[in-house]
Amino acid sequence: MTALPPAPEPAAPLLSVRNLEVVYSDVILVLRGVSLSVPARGIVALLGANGAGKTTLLRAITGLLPLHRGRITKGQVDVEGTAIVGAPAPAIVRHGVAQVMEGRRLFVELTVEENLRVGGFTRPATAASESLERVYAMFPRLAERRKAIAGYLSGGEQQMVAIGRALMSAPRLLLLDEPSLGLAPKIVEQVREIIEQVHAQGTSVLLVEQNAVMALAVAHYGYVMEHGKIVRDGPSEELRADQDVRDFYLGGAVTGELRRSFHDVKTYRRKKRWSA
Amino acid sequence: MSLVTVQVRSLVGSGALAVALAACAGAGGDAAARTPGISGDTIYIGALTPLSDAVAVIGKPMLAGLTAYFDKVNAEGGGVAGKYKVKILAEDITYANPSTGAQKYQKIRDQVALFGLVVGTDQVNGLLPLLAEDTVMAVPTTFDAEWVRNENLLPWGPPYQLQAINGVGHALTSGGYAGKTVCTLTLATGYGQATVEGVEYLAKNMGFTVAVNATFKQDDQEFVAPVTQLKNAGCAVVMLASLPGVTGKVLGTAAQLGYAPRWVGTTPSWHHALAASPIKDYLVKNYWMSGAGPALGDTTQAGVRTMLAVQAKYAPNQQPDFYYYAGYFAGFTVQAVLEQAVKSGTLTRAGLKAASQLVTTVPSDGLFGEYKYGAVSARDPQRSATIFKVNPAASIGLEVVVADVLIPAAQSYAFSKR
Amino acid sequence: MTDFAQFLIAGLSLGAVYALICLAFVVVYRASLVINFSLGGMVVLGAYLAYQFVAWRVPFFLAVLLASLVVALVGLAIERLVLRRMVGQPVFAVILITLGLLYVLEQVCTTFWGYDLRMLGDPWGLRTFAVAGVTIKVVDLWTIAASAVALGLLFFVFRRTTIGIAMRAAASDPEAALAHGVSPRTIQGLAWALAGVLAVIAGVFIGSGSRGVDLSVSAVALRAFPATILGGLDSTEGAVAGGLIVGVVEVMSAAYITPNAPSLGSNIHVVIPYLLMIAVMLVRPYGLFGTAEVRRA
Amino acid sequence: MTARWRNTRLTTEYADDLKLFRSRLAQSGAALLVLAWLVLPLLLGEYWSTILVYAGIASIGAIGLNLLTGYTGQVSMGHAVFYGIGAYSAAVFAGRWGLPFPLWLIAAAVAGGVVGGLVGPFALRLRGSYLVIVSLGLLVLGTHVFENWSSVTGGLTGTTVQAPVALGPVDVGKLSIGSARLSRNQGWVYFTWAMVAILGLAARNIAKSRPGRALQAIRDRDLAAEVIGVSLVHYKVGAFVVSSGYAACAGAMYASYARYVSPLDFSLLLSIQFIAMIVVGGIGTIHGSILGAVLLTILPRAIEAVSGSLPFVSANGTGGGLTVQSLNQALFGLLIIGFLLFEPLGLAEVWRRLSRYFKAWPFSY
Amino acid sequence: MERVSSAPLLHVEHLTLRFGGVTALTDVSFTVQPGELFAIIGPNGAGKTSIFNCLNGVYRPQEGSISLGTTRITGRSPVAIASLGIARTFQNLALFSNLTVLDNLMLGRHHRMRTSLLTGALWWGPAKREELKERRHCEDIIELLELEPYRFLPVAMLPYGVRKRVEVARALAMEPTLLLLDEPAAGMNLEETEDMARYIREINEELQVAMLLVEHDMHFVMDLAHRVMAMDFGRVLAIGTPEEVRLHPAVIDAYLGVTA
Repeated sequence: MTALPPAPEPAAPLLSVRNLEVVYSDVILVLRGVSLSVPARGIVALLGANGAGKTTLLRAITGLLPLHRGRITKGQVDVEGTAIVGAPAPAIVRHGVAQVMEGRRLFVELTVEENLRVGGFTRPATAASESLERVYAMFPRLAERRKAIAGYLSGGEQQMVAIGRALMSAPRLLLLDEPSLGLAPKIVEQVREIIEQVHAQGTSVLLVEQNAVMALAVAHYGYVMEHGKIVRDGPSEELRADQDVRDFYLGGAVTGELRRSFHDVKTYRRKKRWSA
Repeated sequence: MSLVTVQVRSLVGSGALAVALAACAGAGGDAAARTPGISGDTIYIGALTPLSDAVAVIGKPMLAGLTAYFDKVNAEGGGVAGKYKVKILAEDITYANPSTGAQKYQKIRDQVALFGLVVGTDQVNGLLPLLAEDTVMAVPTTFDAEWVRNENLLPWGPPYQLQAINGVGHALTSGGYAGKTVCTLTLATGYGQATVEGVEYLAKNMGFTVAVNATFKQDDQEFVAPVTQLKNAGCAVVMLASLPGVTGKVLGTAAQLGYAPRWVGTTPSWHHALAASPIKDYLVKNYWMSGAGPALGDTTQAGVRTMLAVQAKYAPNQQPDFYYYAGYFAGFTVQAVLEQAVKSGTLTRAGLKAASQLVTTVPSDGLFGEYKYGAVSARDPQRSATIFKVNPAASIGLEVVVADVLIPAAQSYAFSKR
Repeated sequence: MTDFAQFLIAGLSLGAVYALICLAFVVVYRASLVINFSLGGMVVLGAYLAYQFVAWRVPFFLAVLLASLVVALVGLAIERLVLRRMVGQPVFAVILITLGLLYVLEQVCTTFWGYDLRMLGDPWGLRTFAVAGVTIKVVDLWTIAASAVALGLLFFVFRRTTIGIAMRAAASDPEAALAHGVSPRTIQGLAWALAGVLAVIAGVFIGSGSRGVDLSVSAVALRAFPATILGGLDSTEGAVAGGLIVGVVEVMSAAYITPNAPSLGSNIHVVIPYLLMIAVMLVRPYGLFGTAEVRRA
Repeated sequence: MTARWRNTRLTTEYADDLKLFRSRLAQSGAALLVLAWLVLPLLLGEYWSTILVYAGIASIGAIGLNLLTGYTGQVSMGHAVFYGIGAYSAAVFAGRWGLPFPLWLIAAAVAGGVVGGLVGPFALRLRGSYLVIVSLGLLVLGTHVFENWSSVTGGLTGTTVQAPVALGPVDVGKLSIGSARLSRNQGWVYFTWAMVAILGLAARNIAKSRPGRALQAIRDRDLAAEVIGVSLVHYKVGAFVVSSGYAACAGAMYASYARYVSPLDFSLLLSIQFIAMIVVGGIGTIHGSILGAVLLTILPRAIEAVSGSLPFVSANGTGGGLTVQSLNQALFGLLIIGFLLFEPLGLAEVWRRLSRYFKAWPFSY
Repeated sequence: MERVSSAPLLHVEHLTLRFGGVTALTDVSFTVQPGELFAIIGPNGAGKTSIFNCLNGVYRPQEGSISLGTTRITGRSPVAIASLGIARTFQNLALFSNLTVLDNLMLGRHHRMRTSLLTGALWWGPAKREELKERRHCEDIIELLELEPYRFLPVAMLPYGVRKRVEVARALAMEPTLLLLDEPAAGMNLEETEDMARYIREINEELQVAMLLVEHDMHFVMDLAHRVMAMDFGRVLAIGTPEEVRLHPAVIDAYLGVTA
């Protein structure tokens, strides 16, 4: 489709998705042959509008599809060379893949520490408590509020709990679904820093975002998904320069060039029998 | 695969049967010429009784008793009136859903001459309009006084009212409880209510007042409150109308609270499993059952020996408990009516009804007292009762204390519509 | 006064049985937001199994343990075969499924054990002792102790152990829990197994002494409903409080209202717990200890 | 995908979309049903006529419950109470006050509706599982009243009911065709199923017009419904009134047919049966309610009919083991489970698939 | 583009809303002129949706008043407010998903219809006539928002973008004087967002429906709105033209971070 060749991977990538097809309720085809890979120690962004299939792809990777009556009909998902298609979600977590779901999805009635402990559910007790200390070291704010009920935290703190909870399983690959959604632009900046920090500690990241500006700023490589297909991919700088990506996702925000105003979208005159 | 075909075929078969029956019914009024339920030398009688719910404890042995009775008649006497073999067409009904009784009645109505067994007060009440409309006779195997004077019913045995009067009356007159306080503890159903009526009648007749009329629900678990109420009221004689599952709970509580009045139970309050329960010693001391029949378990009686022999031969798997006897007893009444009809030469439904008014007394091998049928207005049930006490060694866990008790109040009790 | 104490103990003992049943309701409700109508079937199945093991000359406590094990497995199987497929279905549909299961379980019991009354052969039988003129049944003490232990254990499990916290997490957001490796299936299976164990214990107390086991044992679950709602469907503390309150209220109404106000009709003690429940519902729609569901757009 | 749902027929006016029987298939189906109504009572014997009467009465109750549960999303286990209120109302209005036929039936339905309207507000604040249990409380309370208000209900022993369905010279119990007299059961089949048709049509009309949409809106999203101007109080209570009215009407017909009722008739079992009927038939459809009621009324009887050829099953339990009734009870449970697991939209969905198949016939794809 | 009018359509004064111990709105005041497109921006939890919920009567504010024209609507029920002419869409969509698009729109007409449970049951006559009349009205809206292919489809079967449009259509069917739009462009791609912008402008300009718009897409807001109100922690940070708000220091500090 695109002229851009996929970036060559010297070693086996950490995550490799090949030609993935997913249907819901046995009828609705949502992913139509998606291929994508995340290299070890990389940050990869996946862009796309709502309904493009981004969340479905994450569900397919993490084994959450059956919960939504979805099914992988074709394709491969490998993590470090091990096929994980069809594996139950807990096995995939044990295999080193953790996810921060869209909307954070904290256990709102539970305390911060209880939330974190659930994140370490798949690990032996000693390993889990080590992870807990590491998360507290990374987010001192959470250590202060360990007894607080998660539902009462601020948006930024909640995002910390969500990411910290995912890190409790000591993942090699962290999947982040719309971490900036609903956060003030200011907090989005903090989230970006957290992602870099996670990466610096050796965890690869697959970042799913509608906020293309932020995503392409932090990621090394990016994919663009539309209607269940990857329509563009390439290093972040290349995507930022791509005219289509600019038109559809960046809207000129990156370069500050002139963009068409929503106000000037053409109004089609249609015959009307408007009676109100 | 073969299973499926069998099912389908029999479904088709039953459909064909339904159509055939419909065709007969549709053929017009001449069906009356043929008596339903009698074909050649076979008379079919119906039984409507719970066989698979909580009350199946009562229904199944009753059916077994009735079946065994006629198995014996068919085999040993050549059948009713020496000629007709009797076959029983049993339908399972749900005690808790009275409309099943009416449905099943419609199902076999045209295949039976009469109903030899109908269990459940509500079920029988539900059938009354249908029986009257179709001129069908039925033998109810519960004991409600209201039915004594119903022209379509042939109850047998003492009604609950009389069981209560005789049981409590016996305790007060010759049981050593003269002048003592009397109370009732009954299940909140029509059956419980009938029992209370009996005790209240006795009270009026003998000039005392019933101190407490307590009730409970079938699914109650805790009986400290009603038992304490009885205890505090100083009740020394308590009429108990319950079902087997509850009897243990009530009397167990009483035993634990150290309350030991004279409990007088109705027939359905007893189950032989109680004779092996932790309260058996308490029961031996404090429980009497007031029921029909002079000599249950008394093998010196010829009738009892016959009955046990019949049971051993025709219903070997059936524990001969009180309900089995009840079903067996119903057989006497059914046989008497059929034989009378044969004798009159009117083996039709109208004939059976007429025959039921000609039968005066029913021979019972001396097993239970005389029930006067005859004209509806003059019908009179067996008014006496037999008092039993618990004996874990006896076959049904009961032995006779005194047979054929007849308290004056039981003699004078009038049977009229409530 | 002695009478009052006598009633109180009876009420607490009855309440303790209710509490065990409420706990079983709550455990399943928290794991899957379902009122388990089939619980009555598990209670009666447990009681029959305990009877059966005793009849096979297994020592009583071992028999109860074995029965618990079997019913726990039955619970697990129900979850595996039926409830698991209902994830994401409307609450109403899942409730009905459990209702269907009730019918199946009850008929399984009647097929094996018929309808005759069975005596459980428990060790405490009718034994009692007296304290200050009040008769205390040994079985009451056992019942109260058993529900206290059950509550204590559950409280500990839910607050302190990782699996318990995971159970609460799965109740809060099953998908998020699954995303962290907590399989709601494991949790629900566990909850159903736990409910099975609680049901067996309740069933054994209901059928012990001179009471005997028959199909009517299953009705106790129905009687415990108001207690469950009173306490709040998702609260373990509420289950015990609701159970005890309803137990005491039931016995007290039988003791004081029925004899003194015959015009209210016989057996008002069956109705009063429900009236109490409805009254509480009007003030606190999620029970005394339950969590309110936030009404959101 | 979309073609599956698209309206394939050509319509020229909006009014065409509102017609009762839109396709040729639907029209011939309706004609067949009328024919069956006319002929079946003449072909079936007394027993199956009785079953048809019960099925018809159950259908009316199930339609009522579906309006409340299927359309409005309010699960109620108290339906038996309203059915009972209808039954006792028939006993009082017809039996004691001597009201003539249509009046006692209407009065009974109104009585049920009024009580439903009183109970409805309790349901306003409660949702999901909590409502289920509170409605169970209604059942317990109702049963208590039935058992204890002896002067009206006859108490525990029940009461006989004299409520003949007779209007002028026409008595449903004594119909005749020419010189041939019909049996009471046959007459009742005609009457019951005419009632099912009338009340089913009325329910369908409600469902497809403004109030019906409002009920479904409340079911799907009560808050959004309120925000666009659908009054929750009005319609939730209204749904209770209509649903209870249907139940009471069914109960009154039952009492009139059975001629004797007692509190045992209106137990939890009945409520559960109604719920099972709409689940099996199809939540949120009127014809599904009827299909479910008919299936669940006939199925146990059909199983009895074939029980002779089933292994391990004895007809009357004399041999011990599994009895037909046990099998029926278990099947009743399994049917609920099976439909919810494998066909949650019920028989109505099966029906829809079949009719689509026949619409395309002989070009089935 | 600013509108000058002496009589505001919507008048919100000193609104304060508390849940238990949490204060969701503190002293919020603003006005919306007839025909104006007024936007509210702010991070999640700033109180934007709470304002909507107060406006249509789902929440009852502890203090303050809301007037529509000259009618005070604080404390009135959602149903009463709907019939006064305030319609809304929801952030996460609140369509009746088992009903068809047409039925959803017909529900928008609910408060203008009269058929009751009783007359509905009888059907032939007034109920049927009303049904046909309102159906015609809905068809106009279906045409305006280009929903013709979906008319008889259950909403649950529709793609997300279409559902967003159906929700606007349903709100429009209510013939509102004030339309509350909660994140109409959320989750849509540029093309769909442009479509939505077009519809919003058409509704606003041609039908003269005043609008209150909550949206995160700053471009969308800044391009379309006549005036903007920025909020944080339940308080008003600034009200003014898009340009004024964008450059307001408090807004930059709390929300935008850097100039957008």
